Amino acid sequence: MGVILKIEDLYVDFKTERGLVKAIDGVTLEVKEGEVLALIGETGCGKSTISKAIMRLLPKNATVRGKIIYKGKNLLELPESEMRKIRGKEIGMIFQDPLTSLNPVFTVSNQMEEMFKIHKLPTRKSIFEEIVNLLKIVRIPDAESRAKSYPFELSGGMRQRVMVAMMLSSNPSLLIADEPTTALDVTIQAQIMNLMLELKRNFNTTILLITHNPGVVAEIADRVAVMYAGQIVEVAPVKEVFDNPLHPYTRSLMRALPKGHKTERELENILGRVPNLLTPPPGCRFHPRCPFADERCTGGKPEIKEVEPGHFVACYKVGGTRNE
Amino acid sequence: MKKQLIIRKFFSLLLPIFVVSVFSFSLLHLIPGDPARYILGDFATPQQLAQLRHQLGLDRPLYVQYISWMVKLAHGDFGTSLVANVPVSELIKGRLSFTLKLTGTAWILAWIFGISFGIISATKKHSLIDYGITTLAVFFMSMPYFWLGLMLMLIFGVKLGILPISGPGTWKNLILPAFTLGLPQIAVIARLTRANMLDVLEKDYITTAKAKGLPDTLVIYKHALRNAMIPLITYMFLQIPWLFGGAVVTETVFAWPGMGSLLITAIFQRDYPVVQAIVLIIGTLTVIANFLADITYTIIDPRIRAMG
Amino acid sequence: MSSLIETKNLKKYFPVKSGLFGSRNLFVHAVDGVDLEIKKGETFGLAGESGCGKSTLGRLLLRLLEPTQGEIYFDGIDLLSMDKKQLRTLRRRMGIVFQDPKSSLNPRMTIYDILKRPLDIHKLVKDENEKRERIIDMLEAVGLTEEHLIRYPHELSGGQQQRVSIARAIITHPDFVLLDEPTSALDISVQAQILNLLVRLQLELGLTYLFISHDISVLQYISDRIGIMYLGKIVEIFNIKDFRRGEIYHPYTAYLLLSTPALHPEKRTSEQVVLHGEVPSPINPPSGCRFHLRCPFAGNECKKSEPELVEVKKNHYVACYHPEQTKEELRPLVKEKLKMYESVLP
Amino acid sequence: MVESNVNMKKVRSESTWYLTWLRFKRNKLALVGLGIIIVIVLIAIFAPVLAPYSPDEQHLKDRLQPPSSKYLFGTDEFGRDLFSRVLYGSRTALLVGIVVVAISATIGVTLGLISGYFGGWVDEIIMRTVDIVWSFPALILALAIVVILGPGLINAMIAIALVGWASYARVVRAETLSVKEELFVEAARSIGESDLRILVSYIFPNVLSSILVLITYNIPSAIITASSLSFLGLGAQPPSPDWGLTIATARRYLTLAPWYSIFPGLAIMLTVLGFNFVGDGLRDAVQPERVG
Repeated sequence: MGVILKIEDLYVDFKTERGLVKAIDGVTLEVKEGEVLALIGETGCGKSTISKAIMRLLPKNATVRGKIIYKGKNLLELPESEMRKIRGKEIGMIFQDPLTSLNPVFTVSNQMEEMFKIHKLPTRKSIFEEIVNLLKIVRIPDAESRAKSYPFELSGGMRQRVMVAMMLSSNPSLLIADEPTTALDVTIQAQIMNLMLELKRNFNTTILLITHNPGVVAEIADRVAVMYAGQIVEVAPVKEVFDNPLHPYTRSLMRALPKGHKTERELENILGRVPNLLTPPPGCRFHPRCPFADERCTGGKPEIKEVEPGHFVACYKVGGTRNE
Repeated sequence: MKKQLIIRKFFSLLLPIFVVSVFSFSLLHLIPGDPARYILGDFATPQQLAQLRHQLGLDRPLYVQYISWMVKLAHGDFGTSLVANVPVSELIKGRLSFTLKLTGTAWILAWIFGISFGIISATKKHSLIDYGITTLAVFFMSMPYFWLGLMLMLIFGVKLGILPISGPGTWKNLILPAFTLGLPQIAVIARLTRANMLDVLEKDYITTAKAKGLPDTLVIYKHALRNAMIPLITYMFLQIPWLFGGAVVTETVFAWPGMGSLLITAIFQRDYPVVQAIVLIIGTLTVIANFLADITYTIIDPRIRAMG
Repeated sequence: MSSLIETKNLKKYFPVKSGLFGSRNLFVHAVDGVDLEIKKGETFGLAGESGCGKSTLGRLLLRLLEPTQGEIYFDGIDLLSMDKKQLRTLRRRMGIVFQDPKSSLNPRMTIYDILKRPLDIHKLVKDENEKRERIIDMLEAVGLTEEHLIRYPHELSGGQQQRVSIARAIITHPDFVLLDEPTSALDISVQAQILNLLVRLQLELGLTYLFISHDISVLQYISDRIGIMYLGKIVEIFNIKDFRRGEIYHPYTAYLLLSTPALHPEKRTSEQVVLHGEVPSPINPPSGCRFHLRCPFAGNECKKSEPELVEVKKNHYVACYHPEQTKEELRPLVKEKLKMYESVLP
Repeated sequence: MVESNVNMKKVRSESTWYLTWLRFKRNKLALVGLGIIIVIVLIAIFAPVLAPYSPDEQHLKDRLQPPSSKYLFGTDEFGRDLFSRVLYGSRTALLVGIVVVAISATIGVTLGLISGYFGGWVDEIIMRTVDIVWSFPALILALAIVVILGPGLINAMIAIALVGWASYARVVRAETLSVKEELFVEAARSIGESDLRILVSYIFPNVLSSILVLITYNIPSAIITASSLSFLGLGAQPPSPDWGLTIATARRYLTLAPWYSIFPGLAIMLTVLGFNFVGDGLRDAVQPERVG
């Protein structure tokens, strides 16, 4: 499998009223062709910032350093006009809140039509028929009349299907799904996740899934990258992350899942709280909450290293130094 | 848009119009003491007083007076001016076109310049042009019409001598009053447009539009502007009665023979039928503007349209 | 165990307003005939998807909303017969914790003032120093410190705000606490802290919980009994042991569990068992069994009449005409899925 | 676990008001506006000390003199010192602002809170009235009320206040409706708070910031309307040094003595500008999510 997207040493800072927020701190990550890579982390860890950085949709107060290489091109160096041809056409994106991510004053078909016109997509029949066809692919019942609806006339699940259909129209190589099911009920969530797996199977779409929910990761991810406070701490195949997490943070997270019953076990408590990224801790950003931390962890940021085949960890306490 | 909704809204018109009519009607009766004596002064004879009372219908019960007043109104009879001794409707007819010319021009100026400046300001957020427009806007909003009018007069009439400074006449006479009335409104609309645009540009669906690869022009002029305009449409109508308010002062400053200057003259001459009529007209206009704002808002926003 | 809360045929309809003169006699059937019993000292879990009426039901139990019809008994007291003043006095014995920690706390009050109000209203402590001590004790009990007393809510993290909410709910030593999705807005690690805290407080103070959640995984951890709601009705009530064994009789319960994201990649939801369609509108609920439009087992009788909630085995209630079919066709899948809660810890 | 000094103890707790002030402070125009207001308040208080002449003192030899070192802003047709008169005029302007705000805010806030919190037919009646009063052109409504009450500054102020309450009622009602939906209000009921207490301690403090913003916008608009009434001859009466009234007279000498119109007008504009700048700053500071 080839690498479709490679993020190298990415830094993102936000200038805010209170100072510089060091949101992304040297992230390196590969997305392989045809896989579902899940980027998981808690609120404010920077996972959505990465997705917006890839699309170059960060607000103006952000400064970005590093490389984002998509099919050999560094997206961060492309002129805006070239970047526009990548957005929507090469890389599609769907968002958390299907309620607000569609324009309320235009019909579904009007909003989908734009994709065909802007990217000059080939149509076998009329654009409208292509749209109806796409809506059918994402299993929207009564597609003709739904195409003429306004977003508020659709349920949350239907809106998210519309978003998927819209991004599907250009058959993108990479789909970034930013918390696509967080706002949905579990039965609808299951439907949307199945839809995404179908896309992957039928169109060979690569999916970068951004989520805070380990359950969603377990459902559809092939590989997982775990983020904490702007750094990637562990990358591994999905089964490894659940059965053999090597980073102390990942392990605590897995032990915090509500498995078992209260009468059988207490859930894992990660002490303290997520650091303030205005003044992040030096070195490994997890060290203030880590039960294994020592002086080395405060000194310098641990490199991310392959400790087992396909299993990468950024921690001084595992892999090469495991014997300590 | 459902018919029932329009009908229901139409009925919601009647109540405020009733309130407005009662208010204008009672103008005469709320004056402390005897309105007839108030109008004629201390040296009026009892006969004169009785005659005026009869002429105004003051010798009948209030509700009868109100009903007969309304019946006359329905026939286009606004009563007779106490000073000019001609029907009020004729007096107003001569003045109305001047006021409409003035407010209409100001309204058009306000929207053309207001929206344009607002969009420029929003798209060039935090640039020099943006700061220029927003600061200037606050300045114009901080000037009373009468002083702004005088200053324009002073600059363009007296110092530069390129525009006539008062009275009716050619279209040139309209320029200064129209700008006096229009400039603060341009400022208000520019600020509203800017604020709405900035609000909308933060929305998720704008990010979606950008993520689809749409060029900025399409994102701004299609996706953002359409949404930003929705609250502004309401203002388009609400602003009309406010322009009539501003016209009162502007007309007085420029000796523009409209309804506003008529109102002021009538107040000083205690010509109550005229005052009543003008307050009633502007009140009704306010209610209608409110109604139209409501209806357009309902038509333009698909979400509300469907709720019906 | 005796019951702390009991309801009979509880209903709440919200009028749908539209336009100016807007009563068109349309109602949202938020809660539509619920008989429920919560026993002293237990944690009753209430599950369901958004709009099923679970939050409305919770608020009805505390009479924060006035029911359209039905009866509510709190520790034997007829709650609906109480006047405003009596009700306010009774509020000492009940607490509530909401989903959104930020919105639950008055942004203009310090934590000290927030916690002091319940004590003042119910005149529990007279002496100011004693009051302060009780508040500090309470803060420490929920894992905060004296240092937080002078803080404003926005200075705390979501998890800390939720701890303050919990402290406010239990500072009057109530009997009953309504937990309305208390961890849904929190990250997994914070959720774990809050769940541990709630379990500990219940043991120490002998509290009774109604824990409302859309997340079966959380409920299966914390509840002693679980009720499943669908479109304003409770469709199944069972104890956690039955659930553990996979003894589920209502198809909706089974599908809810099967749709729940797996907590382990080997227990992924199979595509065949995804529940199709969406929840119908509560303004015009379907006739007969409300689930019949989405139910694979629905027959004619399901369309015609609504099944009653009946006891299929001891302490296990189901409102379904086809409990045996669920048992035969879905139970193997359910049992397989349930293993995700048992996986060995890493 | 390694000790780290990342989460250092903050010394003071930050109330939402304090945060609002921090955000307000960053807005330079707002600070300029605040400066202007402070200067004008000081001028109004210390007018007798600052003014070189009494405002009514006539220098009949020096009629309609242009600005000079003797008469900073020149003189009027009675030879009165315009500089002194403009200084004294600030008193009328501020008085108008304070009186109008006191009356309209009291009426409007009370009605808005009641309307929003209790709803029902009370709400319906109040809001229908508000709709009409609010959209009626303020000056014309004030004119009509002055017709009833008779001309004069006090009556003008009452008239403006009777017009101005509607915007408070509108905003406070809308805010009350949204604050009422916040969970902390439900939480307050769940611990047994009474309706009155909820209104006073939970809703009002959270609506207060919007009221403050309204007040800072209401003062300048009241000043403008009052000066317009005075300009039309229906507000302050001679020999008051009111700015609007002064301009009404000055208008006759526009070509002859332009300074006579310019300075009182500048005084109005600066005062109004000051409040508008503060209003904008305050609005952005209390609703940080809407900063443009």
